[in-house]
Amino acid sequence: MGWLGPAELEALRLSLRVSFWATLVTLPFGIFVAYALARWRFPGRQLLNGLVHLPLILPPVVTGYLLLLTFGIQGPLGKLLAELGIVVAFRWTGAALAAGIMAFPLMVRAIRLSIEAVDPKLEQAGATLGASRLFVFATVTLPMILPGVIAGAILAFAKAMGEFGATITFVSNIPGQTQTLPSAVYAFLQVPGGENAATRLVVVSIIIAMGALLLSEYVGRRAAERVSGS
Amino acid sequence: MGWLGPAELEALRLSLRVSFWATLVTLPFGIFVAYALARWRFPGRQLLNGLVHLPLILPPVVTGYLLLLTFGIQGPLGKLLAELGIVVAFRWTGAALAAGIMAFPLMVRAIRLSIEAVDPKLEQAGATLGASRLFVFATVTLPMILPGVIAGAILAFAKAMGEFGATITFVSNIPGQTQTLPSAVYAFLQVPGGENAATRLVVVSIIIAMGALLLSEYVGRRAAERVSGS
Amino acid sequence: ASEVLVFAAASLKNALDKIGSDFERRTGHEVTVSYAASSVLARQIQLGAPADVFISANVDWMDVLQDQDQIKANTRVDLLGNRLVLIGGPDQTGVGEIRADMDLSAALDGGHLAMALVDAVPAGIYGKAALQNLALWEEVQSQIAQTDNVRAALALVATGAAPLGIVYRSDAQVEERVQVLGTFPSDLHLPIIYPAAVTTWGRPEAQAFLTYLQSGPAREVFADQGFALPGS
Amino acid sequence: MSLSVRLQHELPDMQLDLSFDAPPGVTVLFGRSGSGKTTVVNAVAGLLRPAAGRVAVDGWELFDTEQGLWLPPHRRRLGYIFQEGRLFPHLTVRQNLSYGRWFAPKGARRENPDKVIEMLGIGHMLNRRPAGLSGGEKQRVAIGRALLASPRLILADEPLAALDDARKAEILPYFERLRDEVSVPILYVTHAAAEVARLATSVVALQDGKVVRHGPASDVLADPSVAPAGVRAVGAVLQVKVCEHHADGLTELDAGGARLFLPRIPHQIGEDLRIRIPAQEVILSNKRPEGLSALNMLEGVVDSIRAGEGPGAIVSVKTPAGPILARVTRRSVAALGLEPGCVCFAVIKTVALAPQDVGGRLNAS
Amino acid sequence: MSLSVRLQHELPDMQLDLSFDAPPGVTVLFGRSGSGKTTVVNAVAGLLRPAAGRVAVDGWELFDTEQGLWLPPHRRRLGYIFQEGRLFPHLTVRQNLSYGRWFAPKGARRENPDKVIEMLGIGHMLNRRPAGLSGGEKQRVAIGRALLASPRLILADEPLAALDDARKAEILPYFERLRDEVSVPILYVTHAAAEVARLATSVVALQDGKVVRHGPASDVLADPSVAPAGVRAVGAVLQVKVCEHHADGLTELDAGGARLFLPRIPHQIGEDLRIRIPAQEVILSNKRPEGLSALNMLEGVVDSIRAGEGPGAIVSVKTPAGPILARVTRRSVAALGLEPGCVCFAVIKTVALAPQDVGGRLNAS
Ligand SMILES: Nc1ncnc2c1ncn2[C@@H]1O[C@H](COP(=O)(O)OP(=O)(O)OP(=O)(O)O)[C@@H](O)[C@H]1O
Ligand SMILES: Nc1ncnc2c1ncn2[C@@H]1O[C@H](COP(=O)(O)OP(=O)(O)OP(=O)(O)O)[C@@H](O)[C@H]1O
Ligand SMILES: [Mg+2]
Ligand SMILES: [Mg+2]
Repeated sequence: MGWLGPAELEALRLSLRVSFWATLVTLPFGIFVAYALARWRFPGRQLLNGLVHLPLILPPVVTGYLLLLTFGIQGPLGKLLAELGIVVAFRWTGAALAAGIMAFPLMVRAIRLSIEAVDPKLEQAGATLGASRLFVFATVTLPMILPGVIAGAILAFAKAMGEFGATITFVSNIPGQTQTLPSAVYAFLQVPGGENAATRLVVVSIIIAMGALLLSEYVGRRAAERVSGS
Repeated sequence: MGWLGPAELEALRLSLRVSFWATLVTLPFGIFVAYALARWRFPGRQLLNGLVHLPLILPPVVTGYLLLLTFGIQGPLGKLLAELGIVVAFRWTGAALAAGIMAFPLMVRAIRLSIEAVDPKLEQAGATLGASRLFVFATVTLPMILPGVIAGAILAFAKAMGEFGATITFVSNIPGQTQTLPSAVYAFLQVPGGENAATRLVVVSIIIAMGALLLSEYVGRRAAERVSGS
Repeated sequence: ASEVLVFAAASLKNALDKIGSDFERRTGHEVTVSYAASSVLARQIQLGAPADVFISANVDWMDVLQDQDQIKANTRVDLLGNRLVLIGGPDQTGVGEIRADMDLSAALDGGHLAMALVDAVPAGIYGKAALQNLALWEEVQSQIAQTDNVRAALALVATGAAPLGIVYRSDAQVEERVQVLGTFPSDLHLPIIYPAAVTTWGRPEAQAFLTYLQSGPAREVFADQGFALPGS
Repeated sequence: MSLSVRLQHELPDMQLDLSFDAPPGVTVLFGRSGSGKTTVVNAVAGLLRPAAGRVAVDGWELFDTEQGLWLPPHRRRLGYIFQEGRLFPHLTVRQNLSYGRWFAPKGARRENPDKVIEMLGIGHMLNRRPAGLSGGEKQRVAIGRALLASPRLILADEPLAALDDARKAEILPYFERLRDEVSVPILYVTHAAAEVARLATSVVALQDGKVVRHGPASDVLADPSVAPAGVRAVGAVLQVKVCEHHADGLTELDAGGARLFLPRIPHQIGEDLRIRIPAQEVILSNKRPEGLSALNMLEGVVDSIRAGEGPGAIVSVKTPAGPILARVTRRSVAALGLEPGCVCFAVIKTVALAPQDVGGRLNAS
Repeated sequence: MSLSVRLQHELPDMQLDLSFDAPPGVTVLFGRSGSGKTTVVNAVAGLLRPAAGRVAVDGWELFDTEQGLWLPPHRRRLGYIFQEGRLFPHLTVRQNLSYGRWFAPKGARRENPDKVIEMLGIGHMLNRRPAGLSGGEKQRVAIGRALLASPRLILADEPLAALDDARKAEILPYFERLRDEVSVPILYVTHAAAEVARLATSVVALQDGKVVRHGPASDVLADPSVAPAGVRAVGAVLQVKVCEHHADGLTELDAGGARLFLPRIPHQIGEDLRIRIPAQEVILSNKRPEGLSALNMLEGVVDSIRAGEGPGAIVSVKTPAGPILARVTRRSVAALGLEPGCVCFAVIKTVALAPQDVGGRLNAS
């Protein structure tokens, strides 16, 4: 990638890191929320469902602004996190938070659909054999939804790689800290003649996202074959 | 909605129209592509898969720009469509095209996951009873994936309602023509004192999207109950 | 009566909405304005958008269109100007005119300076030039938080995420949670100019609108919104 | 030949390599679990594409790898009753039943749906969905769905395994009717000796993907070494005619001049029937027995004595009614001094001739 | 009482309302398809929450709606063999088998996995996944999985229906062993008379969600009106002891002083056994028969004669071996002049005493 400048390489590295952690950290929550939505009936279920989908529906800028209000230095959750020693404002962690939240609905949907496709009769069979709910989940449900989880995770990763509006509004665009690939692309597109540089970066993101996608197809197919019996 | 001005009401109406048609027109393609990806093995399958996902990965501005290049007045496909009497550039049809393309990956994924959950053995049973592939699809596969199709369609609708970046880049922000709700929100957010108006519009979009979501949950659950036997 | 389609930088929305309806009342011509980033609108015009009038937030994109003969060069005017201001939270103290001896780092106190993208968005480009000319750039460079537009930078200061920010005066004056701490001398950066022109395919009424924009009632509205008026 | 099958296919654990030509009627595929029965049926149905082979029904080719001919499953006009039901979960029972009828060609023979529904005892659940049915109920609906598709070939993979005896006894005659009256060829997988005895025109015994024995049901059933359910299923099959229904609940049959009694059967006087006499139900005597409760006694001449590996022997006795097989101990053979040429009496309990061993006309063999 | 069940529950088509207390051993649930058998088993397993009821195993309560007690399924220590297998598709056969063992408490009795695997004949498929197994193979793995979970209660819903006769004969003794040696209570659903006869300690006959008959297997089997498979399954159950294995392949049994011969069985000399003598295999004679191939003859006194609706009658004969039931025609009853108090001879063919009618020790009844 000799044709990428150091700043661009830095943005690429940062985007990868941000997307990776955004995906990894949200994954357990994604699985939990998807499971709750798919299998439990509780008051507020529809509310939770709506909340999860909010970032999909809102213009990203609005999401970013809301993040700023709640997770910013003065925001209630921001203060709380700061007391725990976690600063997200203007850090790559904040970029990851924004990317994770924006990607969350996609992840949850993919996982939820695959949970709904698991026959509860198999989970019942696990229970009769002595496995507690948690164990049934870990040994029956989770392995069976693995293709969906992988698909959801990679989808979230791809989305995180492309996230721009919420990220720049929430944590700005500090080179080396929060300047992700899409922010760089955006900046290039603002000035006349920036198309070439923008194209280079877009090509890089496409390659990465397609690679992730291919990987997810492959891993997902392998997992599906394992499930349905090779 | 007395508290929405006529311009805002217009944006709302337009957004609904754009999202509705974007969803309706892409749905058959979405089902077809999802089926092809889920059940057929053909050369170029991964390419198609990548292509479908592109709008999810690219920053929306880039997608919008690419649309402008291909479907614009001077773009190759734009010229072709114009000869057929379909003008999309700077029309609400273009906004629908942008929204449809942005929402397409979400729709395809949801439908594809539900197709993959259908046991091919049931399709085989249909075939032995004399139903051709198409008929098996219409009478066995389609009814069984209905929850997924509904989920995918509503998700696409919600996404279309929230789409901004690609739309404004492709068809600009012309009131009554291409100014959708999110574009209006954007415009309000750009000027001093526009926050209140923006908030009103955001609340309206949230209500609509949540309503759609609830509807999809309900319809999807009804359909799922029909499938699994009430 | 006919229509005029105006492509205008988004920061002009408040003023143009008002001026547009005044114009409609007076002439019966219908004015429709599409607000977006100047770069977006310029590209759309390049690719044949049916705009009659283009009002850009910077001269670069207008130059590009002029080079490509997409605007009628003889209609081009420098419609508006603006001033760059330093803003801060309500507890900060004002400094008046900003000078080279200002201790910006101390005022930041380790926090960030919110600006629009310093290499891409006009407000950021102007701000960077001003800081460079004041020799403050090196000192605060690493503390700059850039956003994709001025309003987002304003939001960073308004929500307390950043103690200070550099925005247009027209933006700063309505946000209650911030105060203008000082104004940058306008000779520290290229002049802030909002050029306007009729597109090559612009309808005849476009010129009428452009003329109206430069008339007294219109200038009043712009001034109300905090814009500077060239030649005054 | 009504059904001609030749198949070669590689399975992970074994090599499928078989061919058989079956006469019209019911061809029973028999073999241990995992011997490849379902695989054969799937290949006939077109759900599995074998490496090489050819299948034809009444001369109509379903596929032939040499010619490159391959009819897709939906063009084969099958009624496949799957081992696991495979009902459409989103359709009601009624819709499941009528699914195949949409596709049946205009002129095709049609079963009367009401009759099938009544026979299967599913009339009260027509508006329910499969998820709410019990295991046996599901299988009954699956049978009905296949029968109502107006198939030219019925594939039945252990169709009755999930059903209770009473229901089995009700449904078996239906398969017989398909075989005898409508002459739809049937490829039938089962483990149950009674079903083999009653339905099979010919039996194909599979083992590890190969045919180990193939022949008319009466031959295979008379051979202890290959009889599907082992030696206990060996029996003779006689051709009889209904003579009279007695007031005390017995039916009298004419078997080549000899008389046989059995509990009342629903067949008309004068009707021709096949009746299976299980070898182990027959007692031999070297003098005319007296004072016995058994009503059926056939005098005959010992034809052959086949001693097996166990303690038993199969004695074949020529009687006016036809050859009768008796399974007795070798000890008794010695005690009674039985040897080919001896005159002896075959004693058959009336009640041992169960209705499930009585079938319609004997078509083949 | 080892298993105590009381259930009330509303189903769409019927009302489940039953209660029974079963002695230790195997309780067979019998009833027509759709009579509610699986529903009862599911309620015992905790997969269905009945409107009201109580279930206790060996005094240990699984649930009691009155007390508000409800153990979740995984705390019930069950081995549930489902009617439809329900193997975990993502696990290999080996992993499926060992699934339940993870959760068995330390001290629990453990089956020897190798032995179970061998008995089920699934050793060669341990590394395969369920999708690649035939119907019978799947069911065998499902049986193994349940047995290896060290359950305190085994629930078996038609576990052998998909298996061939030979495999059935191999697996049945295993359930017997669980009943006799390990004394795990078993709730067993089946349609097969042979399985009922061989395994059942007590039989619960269901109809439309109600118990229509409940009693020790030997009682229920002796009663033609409720015998699970109808009149053909009626039989007497005798307590015998193995005396000698003869060189000609016969085993001699002592039945209360009388001698019985049957084809060699694998039991030790001196072992106590239960043996079922199907009523329809017994011929009666009013004088000592001579020259017959049947080796078993028991002299006795007619105790009672029950004429049914059909042409047959069940004659109960008191013999030194115990009461013997014979199913003969009413015509024969008249011809032989049988009436209570008459001396008569019961003739039983040696080969009619099939190994599947011979079981382990008779615990209850
Ligand atoms: N989930 C359900 N929803 C509605 N009805 C049900 C459901 N499960 C079972 N039933 C009905 O309850 C009755 C009893 O069903 P159950 O499965 O207990 O029968 P069964 O005795 O096990 O039959 P089989 O021998 O055919 O398996 C049947 O009429 C069935 O249709
Ligand atoms: N999809 C598959 N993948 C791999 N192996 C398979 C597959 N289907 C069947 N087999 C194997 O092929 C062999 C034959 O299977 P088949 O289903 O034809 O047996 P079957 O005779 O029908 O047995 P059953 O009576 O138990 O149903 C078995 O050993 C089985 O394990
Ligand atoms: Mg099979
Ligand atoms: Mg059942």
